[in-house]
Amino acid sequence: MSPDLLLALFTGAALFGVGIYGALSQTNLVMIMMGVELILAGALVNLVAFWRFLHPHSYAGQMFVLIVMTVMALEMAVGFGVAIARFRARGSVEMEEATELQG
Amino acid sequence: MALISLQTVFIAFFGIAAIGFGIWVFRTSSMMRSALALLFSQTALGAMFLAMQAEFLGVLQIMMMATEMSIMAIFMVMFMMDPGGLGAMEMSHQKRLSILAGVAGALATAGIALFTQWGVVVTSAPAAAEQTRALGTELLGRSMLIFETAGVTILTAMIAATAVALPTLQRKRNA
Amino acid sequence: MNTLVIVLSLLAGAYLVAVLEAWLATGRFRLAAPAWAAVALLGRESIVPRTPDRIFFETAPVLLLIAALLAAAVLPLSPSMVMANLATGALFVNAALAYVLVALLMAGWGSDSAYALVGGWRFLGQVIAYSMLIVMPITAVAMRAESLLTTDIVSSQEAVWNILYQPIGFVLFFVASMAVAFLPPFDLPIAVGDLAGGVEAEYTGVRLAVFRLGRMVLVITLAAATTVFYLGGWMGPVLPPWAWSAIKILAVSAAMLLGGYTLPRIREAHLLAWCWKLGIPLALINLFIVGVMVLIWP
Amino acid sequence: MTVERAHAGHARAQHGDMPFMSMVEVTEDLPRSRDGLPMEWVEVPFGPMFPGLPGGLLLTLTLDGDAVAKTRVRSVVGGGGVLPTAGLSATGFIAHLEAMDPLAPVAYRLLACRALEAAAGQVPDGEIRRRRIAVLERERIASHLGWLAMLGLQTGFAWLERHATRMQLECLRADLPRILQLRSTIQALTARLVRTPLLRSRLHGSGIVRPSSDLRGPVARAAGMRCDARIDDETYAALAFEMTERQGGDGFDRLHIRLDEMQQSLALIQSVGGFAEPASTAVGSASGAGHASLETPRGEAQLRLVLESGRVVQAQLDTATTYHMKLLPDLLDQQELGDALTTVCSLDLSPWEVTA
Repeated sequence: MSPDLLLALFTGAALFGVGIYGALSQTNLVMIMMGVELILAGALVNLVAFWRFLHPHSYAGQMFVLIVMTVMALEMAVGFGVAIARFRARGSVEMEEATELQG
Repeated sequence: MALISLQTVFIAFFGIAAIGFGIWVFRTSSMMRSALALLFSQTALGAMFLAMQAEFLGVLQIMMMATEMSIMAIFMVMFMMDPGGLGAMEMSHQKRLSILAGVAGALATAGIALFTQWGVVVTSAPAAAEQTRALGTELLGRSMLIFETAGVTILTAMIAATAVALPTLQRKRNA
Repeated sequence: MNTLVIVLSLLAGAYLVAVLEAWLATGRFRLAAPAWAAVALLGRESIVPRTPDRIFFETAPVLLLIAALLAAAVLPLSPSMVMANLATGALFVNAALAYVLVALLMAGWGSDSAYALVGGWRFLGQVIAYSMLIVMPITAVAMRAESLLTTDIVSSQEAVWNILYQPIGFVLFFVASMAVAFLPPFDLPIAVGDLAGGVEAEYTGVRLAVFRLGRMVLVITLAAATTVFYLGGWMGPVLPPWAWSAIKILAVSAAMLLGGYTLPRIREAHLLAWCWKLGIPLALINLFIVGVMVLIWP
Repeated sequence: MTVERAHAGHARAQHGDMPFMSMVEVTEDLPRSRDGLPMEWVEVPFGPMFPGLPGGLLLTLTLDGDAVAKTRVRSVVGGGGVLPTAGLSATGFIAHLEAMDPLAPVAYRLLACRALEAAAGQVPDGEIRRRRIAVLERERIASHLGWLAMLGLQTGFAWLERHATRMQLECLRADLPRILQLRSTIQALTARLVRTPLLRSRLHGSGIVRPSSDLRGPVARAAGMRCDARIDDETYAALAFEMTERQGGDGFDRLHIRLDEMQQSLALIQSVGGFAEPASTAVGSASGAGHASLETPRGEAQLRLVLESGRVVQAQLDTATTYHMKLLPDLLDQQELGDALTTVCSLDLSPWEVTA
């Protein structure tokens, strides 16, 4: 067992945890998106670590990282689109005030 | 482990930096600081990729996140009630639950990482130039379809997001 | 050793750029002008605005300098004179330049002044528009070299320099470089007539000196990048390679400064419109043309 | 941030222990931008010593992002409306008026002389009148060059700033042969400025004014109004003066008008062939009311005064900038900050001559 792999995976785990905390605890849409970015960042670390320490000669791993980066950019684009639309309509992107879907 | 290599030191250092900045994101009330803390967290991650000899991905991560998080910063300042963090407002809810979920998530993933049999760890990675070339071949060979799909998806998302964000015709007439 | 030589020559280049800028501004050629200006700045009291975001305010000038130096680190002055010949050199230049934006944003926010803030946000809009015009021409250059190594990029221009091989790319890159270094006519974030110094407005003394130095190094770095990517880097007859690099870099930075001297500042709306509507399509066309040319005439 | 936050929502939320602060409440009282987003507005002062704006002008812009939402404008040096009327002697009155506007001292000195002469019923010799006009036109060239230098500073056009400043200094000191040598330089400058594409795009469409009774001088003439105190003046008529005029009314037209006027002034000076500074007028102990009007570099200025046994007891001044300053709030509304400041610059205001 190499400490490098474990270190990288622990970093990923910690970022994932911090991201979950952020996404759940924040009331503002933009801050929630930051939490999601951190979760994805955790995934990125894991992917790179797996590629490097387990399969350095198979580039599908690096490819996957590129896709996740694309997803991060997508998340930003769509998230901010929604945020602007919501701010225009309600004057708020606070999730406490987004109660329209409450049963 | 008798000998701790330089690589290990670097991975640990940048990993801790990334986590530290990640936590700082939610501990400051200034929006600009949050956004830039996230940026530095991602940059530290990029540096960690470099330490793991994934040169192309590391540089790409460092480059993409700089612009991405700067854009994040402008939206943060736009959509926050108190962007400067002067009022020391509370902007979080369900704190206990979130902390629990976060810790549980981190522990679960860490546990999986610890107890899984990962198999043989490869000690050497291909040289950077070779990697870049091989990644390019991968992108334009076997994974081309996936990559093209990602490209089209991001274009669609850009158009959709712009369409959503534009003011409606009705409102334009009223203005 | 190599690193030391390159950093020193960068600083010397930055000094010459400062001399040139002072020459243009005052109309008198004085070799000692920047030195006196620097001494004056260092001797002056460094005033801090009322309630700055201290971390950002202090970090910004240093970050600007570091970003410029990092970008310079992968650019070769001669086949052996390069600090770090990264396999992803061309991409790394981009990555380092992206932090110029971060530095200006930090300075703009940290200064706690409306002028600086508007300047910082202006630069954000400007760079998002212009970063594509940096990235896409570099991509075309790397396509011809079939490598991201900066030394390979120079060797790929053995037969024909890229300025002739892809002139559209050169023009776009040159203009975008001026925008990244916020040289006139793209000096929107530090505009004197609009924002009384903008991002720089609240900086004094040592901090301003570092900020100015960072900008001068940035100009030299971008000129070096233009030289490496389009003007055949160190190539040239008779003179040793490093001399050719130096001559080309100084010529490009002089051209950048002179261009701004004879033009009024561009309007922000026009800058964004031209960049998005004209620049990006042109960059894509350039990519396409170079792609076809690489296939038929490498 | 220095942004003042004093909104009703804020105040409400700080009372008592609300579980969370409602953003809807915070944003409901915020002013809405044109694009429908409620935004914090920031009030930023420009001036009284701002590079690229006339010194003494205090412009307070309320910025919505980088667009101007509200404009307040004030002159911190102007006070011409309150002329000291407690029996100034003729010489004192002329000196006072000359010192009032350092940007156009000769024009105001001449204006004072003319009004005093009108009140005292004197008519100066024709040659003197012609030579005084030459001095006035020389000042017009210098003033327009000064304006070009300010435009250069405002738009970051370093070349223009340096050249115009140097030419202005030359022009202020020039005697007749020297000033006629300036002709080719000014022609070259005109050709170059009209050719500079970025200058055109910078000024084109900025600060469009429609013809109205509030316009004076080059601003009015750029908007297509036949508004020039010189067309009714017989001395000018004798020199075959023709008014220049353009239709667009934007910053670029104003630039054109001023460039053309410099050529025109040179031609006038050449046909007069000599300068005579307006000297102090000997009014003796005359009494009466006088009125004079004159085209200063910024537009028509009018002076009415009442003379009682050789002393000025009442005077009323009417200047172009006073009117032009009132245009600003409407003109700058929703303009981008840089464009707004260029517009202010293109009006060529002189805060010193503001009455009221």
